Amino acid sequence: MTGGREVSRVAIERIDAETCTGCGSCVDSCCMDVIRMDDEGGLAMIRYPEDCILCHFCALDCPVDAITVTPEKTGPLPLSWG
Amino acid sequence: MPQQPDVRVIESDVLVVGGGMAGCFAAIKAREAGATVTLADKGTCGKAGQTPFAGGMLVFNEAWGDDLEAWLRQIEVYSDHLNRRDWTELCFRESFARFEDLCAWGVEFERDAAGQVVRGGVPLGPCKAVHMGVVKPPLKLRRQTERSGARIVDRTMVTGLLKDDDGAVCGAVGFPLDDEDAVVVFRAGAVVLAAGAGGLKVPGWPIGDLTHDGDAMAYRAGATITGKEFVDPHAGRGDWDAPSAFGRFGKGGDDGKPRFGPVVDAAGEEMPRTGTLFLDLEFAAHAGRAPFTMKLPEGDVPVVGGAASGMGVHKAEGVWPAGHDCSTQVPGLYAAGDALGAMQSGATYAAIGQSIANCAVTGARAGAAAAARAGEVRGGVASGRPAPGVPPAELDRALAELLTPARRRGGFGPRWATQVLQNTMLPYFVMFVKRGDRLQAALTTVEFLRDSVVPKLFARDRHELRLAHETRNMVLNSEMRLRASLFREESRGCHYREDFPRRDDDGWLAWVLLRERDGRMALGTEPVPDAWRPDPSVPYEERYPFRYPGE
Amino acid sequence: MAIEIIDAELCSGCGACVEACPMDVIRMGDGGDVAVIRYEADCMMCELCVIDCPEDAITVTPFAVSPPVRSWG
Amino acid sequence: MKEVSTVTDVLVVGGGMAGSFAAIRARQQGADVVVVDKGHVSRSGSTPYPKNMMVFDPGARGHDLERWMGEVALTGEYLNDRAWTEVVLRESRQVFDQLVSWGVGFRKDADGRILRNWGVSGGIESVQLEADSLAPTLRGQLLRHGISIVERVMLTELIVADNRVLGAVGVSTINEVVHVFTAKAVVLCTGASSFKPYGFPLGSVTGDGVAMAYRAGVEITGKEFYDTHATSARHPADVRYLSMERPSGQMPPLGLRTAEGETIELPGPTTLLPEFEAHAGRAPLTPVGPGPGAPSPCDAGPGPDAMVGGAGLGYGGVGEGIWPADGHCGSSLPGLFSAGEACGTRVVGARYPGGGWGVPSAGVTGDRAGRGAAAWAVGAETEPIDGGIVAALTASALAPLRRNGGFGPDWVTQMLRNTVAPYYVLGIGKGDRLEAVLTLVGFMRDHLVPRLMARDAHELRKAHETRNMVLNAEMKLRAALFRTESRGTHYREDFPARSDPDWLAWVVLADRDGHMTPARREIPRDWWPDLALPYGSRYPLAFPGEDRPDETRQPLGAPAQGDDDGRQGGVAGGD
Repeated sequence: MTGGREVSRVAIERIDAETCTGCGSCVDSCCMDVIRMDDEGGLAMIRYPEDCILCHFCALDCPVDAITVTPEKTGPLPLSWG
Repeated sequence: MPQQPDVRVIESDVLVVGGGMAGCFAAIKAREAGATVTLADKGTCGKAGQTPFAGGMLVFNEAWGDDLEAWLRQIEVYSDHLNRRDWTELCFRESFARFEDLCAWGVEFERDAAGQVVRGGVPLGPCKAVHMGVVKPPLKLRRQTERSGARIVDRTMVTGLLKDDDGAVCGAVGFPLDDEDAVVVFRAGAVVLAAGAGGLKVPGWPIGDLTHDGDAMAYRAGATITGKEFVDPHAGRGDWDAPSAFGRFGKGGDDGKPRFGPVVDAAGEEMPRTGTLFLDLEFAAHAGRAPFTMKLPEGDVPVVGGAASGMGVHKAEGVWPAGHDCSTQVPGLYAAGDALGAMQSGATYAAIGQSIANCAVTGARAGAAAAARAGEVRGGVASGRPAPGVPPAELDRALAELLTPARRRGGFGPRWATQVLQNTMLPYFVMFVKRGDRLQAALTTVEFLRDSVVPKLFARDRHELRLAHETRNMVLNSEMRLRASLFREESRGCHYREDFPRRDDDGWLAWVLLRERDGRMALGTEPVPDAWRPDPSVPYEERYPFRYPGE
Repeated sequence: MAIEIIDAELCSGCGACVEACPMDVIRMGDGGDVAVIRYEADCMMCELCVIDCPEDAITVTPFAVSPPVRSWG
Repeated sequence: MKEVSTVTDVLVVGGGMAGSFAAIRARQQGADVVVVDKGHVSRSGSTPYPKNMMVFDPGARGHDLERWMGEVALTGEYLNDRAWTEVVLRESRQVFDQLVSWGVGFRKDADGRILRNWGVSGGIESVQLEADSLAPTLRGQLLRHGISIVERVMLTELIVADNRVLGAVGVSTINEVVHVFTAKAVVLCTGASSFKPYGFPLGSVTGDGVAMAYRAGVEITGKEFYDTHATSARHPADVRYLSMERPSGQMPPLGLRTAEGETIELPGPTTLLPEFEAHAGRAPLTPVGPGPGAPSPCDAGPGPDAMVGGAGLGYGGVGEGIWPADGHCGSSLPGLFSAGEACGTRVVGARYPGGGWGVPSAGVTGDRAGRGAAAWAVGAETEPIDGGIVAALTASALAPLRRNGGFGPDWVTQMLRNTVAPYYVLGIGKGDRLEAVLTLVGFMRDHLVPRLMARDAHELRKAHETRNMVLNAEMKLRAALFRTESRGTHYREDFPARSDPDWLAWVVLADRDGHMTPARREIPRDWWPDLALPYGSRYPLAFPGEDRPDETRQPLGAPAQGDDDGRQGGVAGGD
């Protein structure tokens, strides 16, 4: 389990807070509920990066090109339990 | 990849495989006995294996007031009466001499202001360890090995043993990592396997280079293996991607030592810390009490299991000794350290520092015995006479085995095969909380890997060739673990079967022995001698202080 | 992740890290003057390279990831 | 805990192609309709991804029904339900016309003619969808037809009483709210199943509807067949180059080069040939074509990436799912309908023929299920639901959230994925390995699933998905064990050939006294192949050790008939 990291290194990598207008289209775009609106700033944030399935719809739908998705995705390390 | 490799021959009385504590002791003591010695390590001698990470050494010394019977009792009780008393005692008795050796070679031990060696231990009994710190001691060992006149061959992986027409070991084959064309034929009158234990390359636990290479080579050469049903349940940090309780290097305390705190379950209930290693977290996880958290001064740290997956209990798995000289059932073959299954500890790890002390003791014994053996076969050590000849067919077989993955143009990548093996073996419900049907299921997969994947492993370069051989050895070791676990139809120490959830002294005060017979893995038992068995009139709870679920 | 960087500016090419790595992750670069991360996937995060590097040129993080599970590979 | 209650005539679960058609048709019949989706309609499921659509058009295109039927029977290895195949063929043009009228974009050449592909099996022709036109258009149509859409709600269980569906219970995926739907009819349009492969954009498709139906006692079919999608070794998680036209317009490979340098033609998009080659030790496999030197979009360096397997991990394709009891996609449970990839029409049989069957099948079954559900709802009363039943279903829906400790859904999913992903489990099966994996999946079902925990609503969704995936894994394993032959994309090393006529039968799975029990459904005798024909003629695709395919057949990708306007070589990806 890789949760709890502030910046994702793979798959959905970054939503540029400078560029994001807070329109919420990426939240709608994501069938995996990876992106949520930030309660305070009203901007989109990557909340559950481990669930990104690389469909790229968030980046495609973003009107201001604020989202970076890389083609790389890695798995969690095998753990005994979790 | 040329079809005919550049064959380099290295000849000596004794070949030592592995350059950690056991291997260096073996090399130095063999040299002291007059033998010519070659030490091969797939990494760099002094920097590879587990020795750089082992800081404590259990030293018994009657002059310090140590009570042998009390020390033995601790090991017996906390080994669930499955240690070999002869070896435990022998290693206690010789530990002080090895400690003195290390002092003489410049290894520094922690001392108090008065210059007295500081000793510590876990409060299970009287056994105590001295502290030599980490990382630096093996470099002193390397220096002493060099000084002894042994030839060190670094970055060279040994893949298989060579046997003469009489079935005695007469050398080994290997290859250097840094030369894409070369192979090495080691000719020797005796071989000491000091290649350590092994794991399944779980990232973050620094035994990724240990893959039971020694056990695997010995098994393939016909030796008997023991202790494979006992597992190492080390936990690790869950806030790092990779579990590692070895947070010593900058990530632990300021003093460089690992820090531990109490561990609580999901409901906040504190977990017991039973002995040095027990399956408490696994039992609780199985019962649905995960996640676990370690309370540390700097904050809560999530705790996960299986950090050292694939590893057994130190000094309780490996090649079953034929005698106290660390000889094996195969003439000319010796084993030492974690590769020697002398059962100095038993079904759990019974005292901190036992491992490194026993590496020193068994390394020294194996080195001396191997030198003597080499002397016999070569008519006197360092006689200058050629080593016994390697039968050409044997050499061809061993080199073909070595080169098979490099000669294939395709097949399965070793990293994928390793990942699949990890996936099969790592879940707690396979090798930690065991049950017959699940063990059998995992064994079916491991047999498939053995039969259909391992023969098709391929390597694009010498680095991958090493990985391919390591994968092959890990698959073999996994088969051993699963078969031994299925065979032992009871629970004992760090072997727990849901379907046989208690110790069974009538049936299982015995060691499980594995060896190859007609191409198959055959299992048998060696009973614990009557004199060493616990008194059956003592209640179960007193014989066995560690509780299984439901007890 | 795991072994991340060998800083080519700082690396003196001494080869200590190549010796130190039990996993053969690090090799000398083709020019022979700096060490390079050759087999990143095999890093086990033991940090022995970091300890042995006289120039503090190596960064290892306690994070590693595994490749996605594949059907074969 | 907040509870939201909704009453409607027809509840459509899933807002993709099938769900949209079902909802709109039911609405047009006068029913009140609610569509519920665990994601966002137009962005969840597999509807965003198809690029081809089979359209049978005997009038304008001169297509020949018997020939097309013959092609499907041959690639589907006689395991297609010919009645459903014919229905989908005949009604595909209406679906196409409907999509055109709604404004869905189809690719055209410079002269304005719609581009067409040919499936690899010869004469079957398809049109090409514009990227990302279908799903958003469907969403617009749902809204235009006055249909209520409830999003970010995952249904967990059907409400069943007196052998009738009365609605469904679900949970919000974003906050702790329980949703109770009372409906006269429920149409499950929840798509196929997968084990959340990394990157293959099917992570939201976890067989939820099929799982709910199974738990309600309904029969499931088609689970033994394997999805063979492969991906790039360099970026295994990014399978756009095989599954989507975006971003580069790349077509999938036509062939493979083995490690030994041999080139193998792929006789279709879904064959086990890559698995067979890997199993024989001839991987890495490199994709070849469609044109010489065609780069992979993932490939920045020289030469194409190697191809690795398991991209669509656990995915089931067109025609597996809930056994349809009638021509309106009803089920053995009154009031329950299914459509699209949740509906087990077996329209293409044991192997996917390529050429875009997903879209027309979903349209046709959605249309029929919508009509059937509306007709059922008109004749039915809204039944009051026993509060005790709802309370029990609600409690079990929320159980992972209430648990103080246990197993995280990500970890259980990982265990499941690790266990079933290797090619030698579901791809190249063998009795002992299937049994072994079934033992482990049984442990997950009995020990891990009951201890799944969720820290928030997001994880609650995942916990339920994991539960459904574990059930799907058990279905796939049991069906694969039961079918003791090889056929299409079901291969058993221990039964390596087709077995006619023993296995001219479908496998159905149903819960019998708490145990998943497989059974056979015989294929009507007049749908059988001519058993007097030699085996190789009946089955042109050879399994390992069998003779080479019949060389007289059409070469790859060539049209059997029709003109050449806008012809695109190659085969469809995942659609």
